Amino acid sequence: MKQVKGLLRATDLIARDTIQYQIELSPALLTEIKPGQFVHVRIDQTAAHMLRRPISICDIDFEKNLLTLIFKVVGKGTAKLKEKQIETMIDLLIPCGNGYPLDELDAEHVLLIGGGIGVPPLYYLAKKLTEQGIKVTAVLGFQSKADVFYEDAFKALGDCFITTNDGSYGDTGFVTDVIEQRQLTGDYYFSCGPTLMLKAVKTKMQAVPGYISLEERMGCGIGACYACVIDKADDSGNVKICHDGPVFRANEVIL
Amino acid sequence: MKQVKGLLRATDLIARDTIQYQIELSPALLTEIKPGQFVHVRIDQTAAHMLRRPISICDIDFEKNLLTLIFKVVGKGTAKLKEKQIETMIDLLIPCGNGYPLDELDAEHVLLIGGGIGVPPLYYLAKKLTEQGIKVTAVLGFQSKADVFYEDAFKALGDCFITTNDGSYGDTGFVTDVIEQRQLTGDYYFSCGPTLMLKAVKTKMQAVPGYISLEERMGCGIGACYACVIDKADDSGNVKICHDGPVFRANEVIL
Amino acid sequence: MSRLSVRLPGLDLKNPIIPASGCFGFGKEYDQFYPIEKLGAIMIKAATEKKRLGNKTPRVAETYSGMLNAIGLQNPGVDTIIKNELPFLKDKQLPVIANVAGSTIEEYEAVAKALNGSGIQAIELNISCPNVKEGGVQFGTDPDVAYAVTKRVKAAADVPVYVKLSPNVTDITVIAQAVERAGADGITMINTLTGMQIDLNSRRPLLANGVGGLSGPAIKPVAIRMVYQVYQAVKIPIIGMGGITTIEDVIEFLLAGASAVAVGTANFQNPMICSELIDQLPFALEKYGFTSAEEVIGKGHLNE
Amino acid sequence: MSRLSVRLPGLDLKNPIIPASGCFGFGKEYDQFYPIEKLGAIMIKAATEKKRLGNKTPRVAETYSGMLNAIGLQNPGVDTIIKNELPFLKDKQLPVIANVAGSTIEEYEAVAKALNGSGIQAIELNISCPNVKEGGVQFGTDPDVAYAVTKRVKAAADVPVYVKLSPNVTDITVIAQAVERAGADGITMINTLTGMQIDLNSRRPLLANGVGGLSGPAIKPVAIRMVYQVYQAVKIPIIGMGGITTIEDVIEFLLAGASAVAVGTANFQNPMICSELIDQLPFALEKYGFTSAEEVIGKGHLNE
Ligand SMILES: Cc1cc2nc3c(=O)[nH]c(=O)nc-3n(C[C@H](O)[C@H](O)[C@H](O)COP(=O)(O)OP(=O)(O)OC[C@H]3O[C@@H](n4cnc5c(N)ncnc54)[C@H](O)[C@@H]3O)c2cc1C
Ligand SMILES: Cc1cc2nc3c(=O)[nH]c(=O)nc-3n(C[C@H](O)[C@H](O)[C@H](O)COP(=O)(O)OP(=O)(O)OC[C@H]3O[C@@H](n4cnc5c(N)ncnc54)[C@H](O)[C@@H]3O)c2cc1C
Ligand SMILES: Cc1cc2nc3c(=O)[nH]c(=O)nc-3n(C[C@H](O)[C@H](O)[C@H](O)COP(=O)(O)O)c2cc1C
Ligand SMILES: Cc1cc2nc3c(=O)[nH]c(=O)nc-3n(C[C@H](O)[C@H](O)[C@H](O)COP(=O)(O)O)c2cc1C
Ligand code: FES
Ligand code: FES
Repeated sequence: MKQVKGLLRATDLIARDTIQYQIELSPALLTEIKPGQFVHVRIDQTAAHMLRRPISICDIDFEKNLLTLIFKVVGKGTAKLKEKQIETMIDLLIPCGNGYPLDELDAEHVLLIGGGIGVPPLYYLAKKLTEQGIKVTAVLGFQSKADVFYEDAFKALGDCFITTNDGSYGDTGFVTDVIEQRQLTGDYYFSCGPTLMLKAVKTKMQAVPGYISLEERMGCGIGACYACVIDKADDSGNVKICHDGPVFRANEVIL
Repeated sequence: MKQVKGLLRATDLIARDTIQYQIELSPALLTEIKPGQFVHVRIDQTAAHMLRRPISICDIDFEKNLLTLIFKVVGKGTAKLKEKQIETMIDLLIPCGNGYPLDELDAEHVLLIGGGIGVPPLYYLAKKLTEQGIKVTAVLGFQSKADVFYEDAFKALGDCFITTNDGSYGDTGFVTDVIEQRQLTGDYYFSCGPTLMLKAVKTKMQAVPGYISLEERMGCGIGACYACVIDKADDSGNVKICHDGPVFRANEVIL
Repeated sequence: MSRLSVRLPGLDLKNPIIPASGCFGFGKEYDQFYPIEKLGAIMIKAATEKKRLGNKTPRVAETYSGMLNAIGLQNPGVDTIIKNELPFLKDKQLPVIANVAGSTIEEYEAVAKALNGSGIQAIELNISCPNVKEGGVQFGTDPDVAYAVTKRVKAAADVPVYVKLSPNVTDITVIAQAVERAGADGITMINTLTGMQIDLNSRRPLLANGVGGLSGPAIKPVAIRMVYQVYQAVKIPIIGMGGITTIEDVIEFLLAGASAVAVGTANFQNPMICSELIDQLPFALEKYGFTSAEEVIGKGHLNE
Repeated sequence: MSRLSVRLPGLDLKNPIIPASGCFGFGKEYDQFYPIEKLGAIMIKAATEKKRLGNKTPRVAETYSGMLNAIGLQNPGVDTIIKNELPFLKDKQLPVIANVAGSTIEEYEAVAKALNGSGIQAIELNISCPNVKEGGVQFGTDPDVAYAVTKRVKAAADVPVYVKLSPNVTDITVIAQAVERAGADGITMINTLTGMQIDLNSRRPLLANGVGGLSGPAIKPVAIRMVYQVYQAVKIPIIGMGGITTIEDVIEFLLAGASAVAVGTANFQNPMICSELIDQLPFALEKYGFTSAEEVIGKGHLNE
């Protein structure tokens, strides 16, 4: 883990309230990163915001040395990040957390299940999986048509089904409805999204080994402050999402 | 008094840590302004800085509808103002305070005595006085050569003597030394600068009627909070610098 | 009743937004920016029996997301206020909450009596000013003293009495319950937290008074906590304040249990703030699923 | 002695910069960013007798220039800390100040005893944690209870005992004097101010625990005021904290009377902060006209 400043090379609105950052970083740093890890972003150089914001690694472009982040403007911090102009420096702790266990994986086909701002980390994962020759099918849920992003990007890597809560685009309903109706499965599933979605996914996919990526309000982001814990399923205590996660085996923690 | 947002058209470093702002405002507003008045500037749109900063009116360009402010970077607020880029909006309360009493003035020659960041308000005053056909002589004191600004501008309007504390430019010593050595005087004097300087000027110039412009830490800037008072010389209480000043008759207040 | 109106003892407010005492003078200065009759009410600057000149300067300092002040209750004295300041507010038909201060119980009583018949709607009994050497905060930190001064002022006044509490106490509910027992009609809270800034160059406290009162967004979490606790401890209504700058802050105070709110420091940053909050309130109510301001009050509590 | 070093009971510090308890774990995580042996000392996360899992989440929230936390003293228990965490710090030769917490006087005593012979340099007796239902802050708000627990822990401990004071009191000097009488070797202050944030969507307190502790720059003026007051009220040294983010803040605390400082929340914003402050300190001393850190201590007081 390092604290670095990267140059913001591009900032684009790619869907409703959804910003894509492309940040230039050193190649040495980028090669260390695993899908599922996140960065802890400083909002600005003043004392107005004392907490960083955790944002998932969405993609890495090794040719241009660019890190892609995608975030939704939901509160004061992300609103400030939205205002940043290109060519400013972005202060990151990177890489945070553990990432998805790609090496141990014995799979031919995996199912990626993402909801809203849970979609970004699945993209770099999908890329890495397909590089390893593993087939990916993505089921991505959004609120509404205006919120959809990265459909084409996922489609370039495998099957991709979009669903919206209000039916304004793709299928209608939750990701679990799509899985049900389309009878989707895989050797593993990887899921990231709101807790309610993860719960539904976990129940639905009981038969399949899966990994989920969790969110919690964070302080340090590096395992020092005990802000971001979640109870373990085996009753032996809790683990830190920032340090022991954010990726966990679906049956490892109590949602 | 109004709260307005003006467009920052130019921001220039004109001396050490000394920034000149040129802000575009409506002509109707600009014509209301009298020399000696000030603006109360909001630092930014966040809650980080709850207090505005008082800055004197330095000049007005009625052709381009520009207001000139000159400020020195001395703390957190002015440091943030320094970072502002052109084309951003600057939030001002304008005009604040009373200004110099030009109409009542029965004079042929006045002496302007300024120290450091007390120099800016004297410039617009000098312009207005010369417009009225009154001769002006300016004595301007700075710390050091690097701090000097607006020498040529004052010279274009009348005599102008620069002095620096360290003698690196112009005369050496305080403004009162220059007045002494050069035997300067006038029908009136107008002075603005650090309190210590004003005290020395007041003593030195006892024989001449004078006006001084004062500084104090401010809250509201409009007379509502009682932050910025100064005791009256006649023992009858205190007056508010933001509302009853910042310009006072030299013998009206106790420095 | 309209969507924005709230009703408290002596105060039928068309909306729950009030400028806080000491941050709005007697209204005239802010009337340059918008017609102040738009406000729910006005809390005027503290009045003492006689004219007071306050502390030496500097009296204010900026802090992170806040400010310190040690004005020291400067005011022209209650009689002059009644004569020179109240007529303007009466013309505006703006409900007036008169902030009453003093160094002794007798002075508090005298100010309250002087205000009888003056046409104000309520008294805000300031037992929490940290910026005067005697009086002020010491009345607000001891429940027995708070009880005594409330009781006396309540007996003397011809309008409802709201007691303004100090946050500089171990348990604010004890003080709140004491003033409720003494007959207070309501509570206003919080006054400033006592703080200090030291100037690195002079190596001395920056404010001439040494300590000052901390206000602004920095203290909002403390204010919300205290309003929440006092709401559960007493039955009389609360006017909440401390760091309000946005309409979300207003809703947060109402959820915590305030029946109306006061806005102080934010007026210095943005003189239009109270007006803007009043304009934004209907939209915020809708956004957060409420049909009226009254409905929000206390809804942040688990049992409501 | 070097220009930066300061000397307190049990603590010969090469510089006065210490990470605050609970904001720096047991040091390992921050050792990724810089060699933590550079620090004056480390205040480790609170230890209780047995392992504690702490409160439900969410446990933190951001506020204007600050944050709220309600971790609830999660820690693996004092024995595990001694076994798993102290060896790393011993290898680094970094002075350790062990934060001791508990729900009963007996628990405080047991933790202090367990630490005997563990190689730590001092105990920081945490009688001021607002985030646990029992214990914590209640020990820090009553001078008699503060006296009693300090006395017991002082008798049990084999290293100097610093007592960590709560700012949530009417008069902090009373508590400071009580713990001084009980034999405390020093005082650390301030812990967090109790605060709350209410979520507008859920209409409930945002932290699962309801209230939390407010820290960060927002509280600095309160911390400076209290250090200043306590410095005048006791003779034992003070380690000051509350909102430090810049080297000017460090100097300000020393001027107010602190002999060393701790940095908490700022580590989350900038993990390098303590290291940067240590690097900046010599230049700041020079800039403000001091030749050593020791020389600054208490110089903000009128009589010094
Ligand atoms: C490991 C991880 C990865 C994430 N990846 C992404 C991503 O790729 N894209 C994206 O849009 N969002 C992501 N999030 C959520 C994102 O961190 C929050 O939306 C963001 O912090 C909100 O900040 P704010 O200042 O706008 O909101 P505010 O509500 O103003 O924030 C206040 C505080 O609450 C915290 N907070 C608020 N919502 C969340 C949340 N959902 N999760 C964690 N902390 C929260 C903030 O960090 C901040 O400390 C991720 C969260 C985690 C834990
Ligand atoms: C009527 C008036 C006119 C002024 N005109 C000018 C001008 O034309 N050019 C210029 O450079 N400066 C001028 N000043 C001084 C200027 O206001 C301060 O230098 C500035 O506020 C410092 O802000 P800061 O945030 O950089 O300093 P900080 O020390 O960080 O400010 C903290 C607080 O102290 C106040 N403060 C600090 N120094 C002063 C001061 N000298 N006077 C008043 N308040 C202060 C700030 O306003 C702020 O509230 C004027 C002051 C007054 C009262
Ligand atoms: C400059 C200033 C002057 C104040 N004067 C008074 C006063 O006279 N009487 C009083 O009860 N409170 C006074 N207060 C306290 C405010 O009314 C209010 O309780 C406090 O500032 C918290 O609200 P805020 O954070 O919105 O400012 C004053 C506050 C400030 C900043
Ligand atoms: C997340 C967090 C956890 C904390 N845990 C402890 C603790 O275990 N023991 C303790 O005495 N203080 C604890 N504190 C208080 C800090 O040590 C410090 O006293 C306080 O935060 C003020 O300093 P700051 O403003 O620099 O953070 C904690 C603070 C935070 C923010
Ligand atoms: S955020 Fe500090 S331990 Fe996870
Ligand atoms: S700054 Fe408020 S009265 Fe002058």
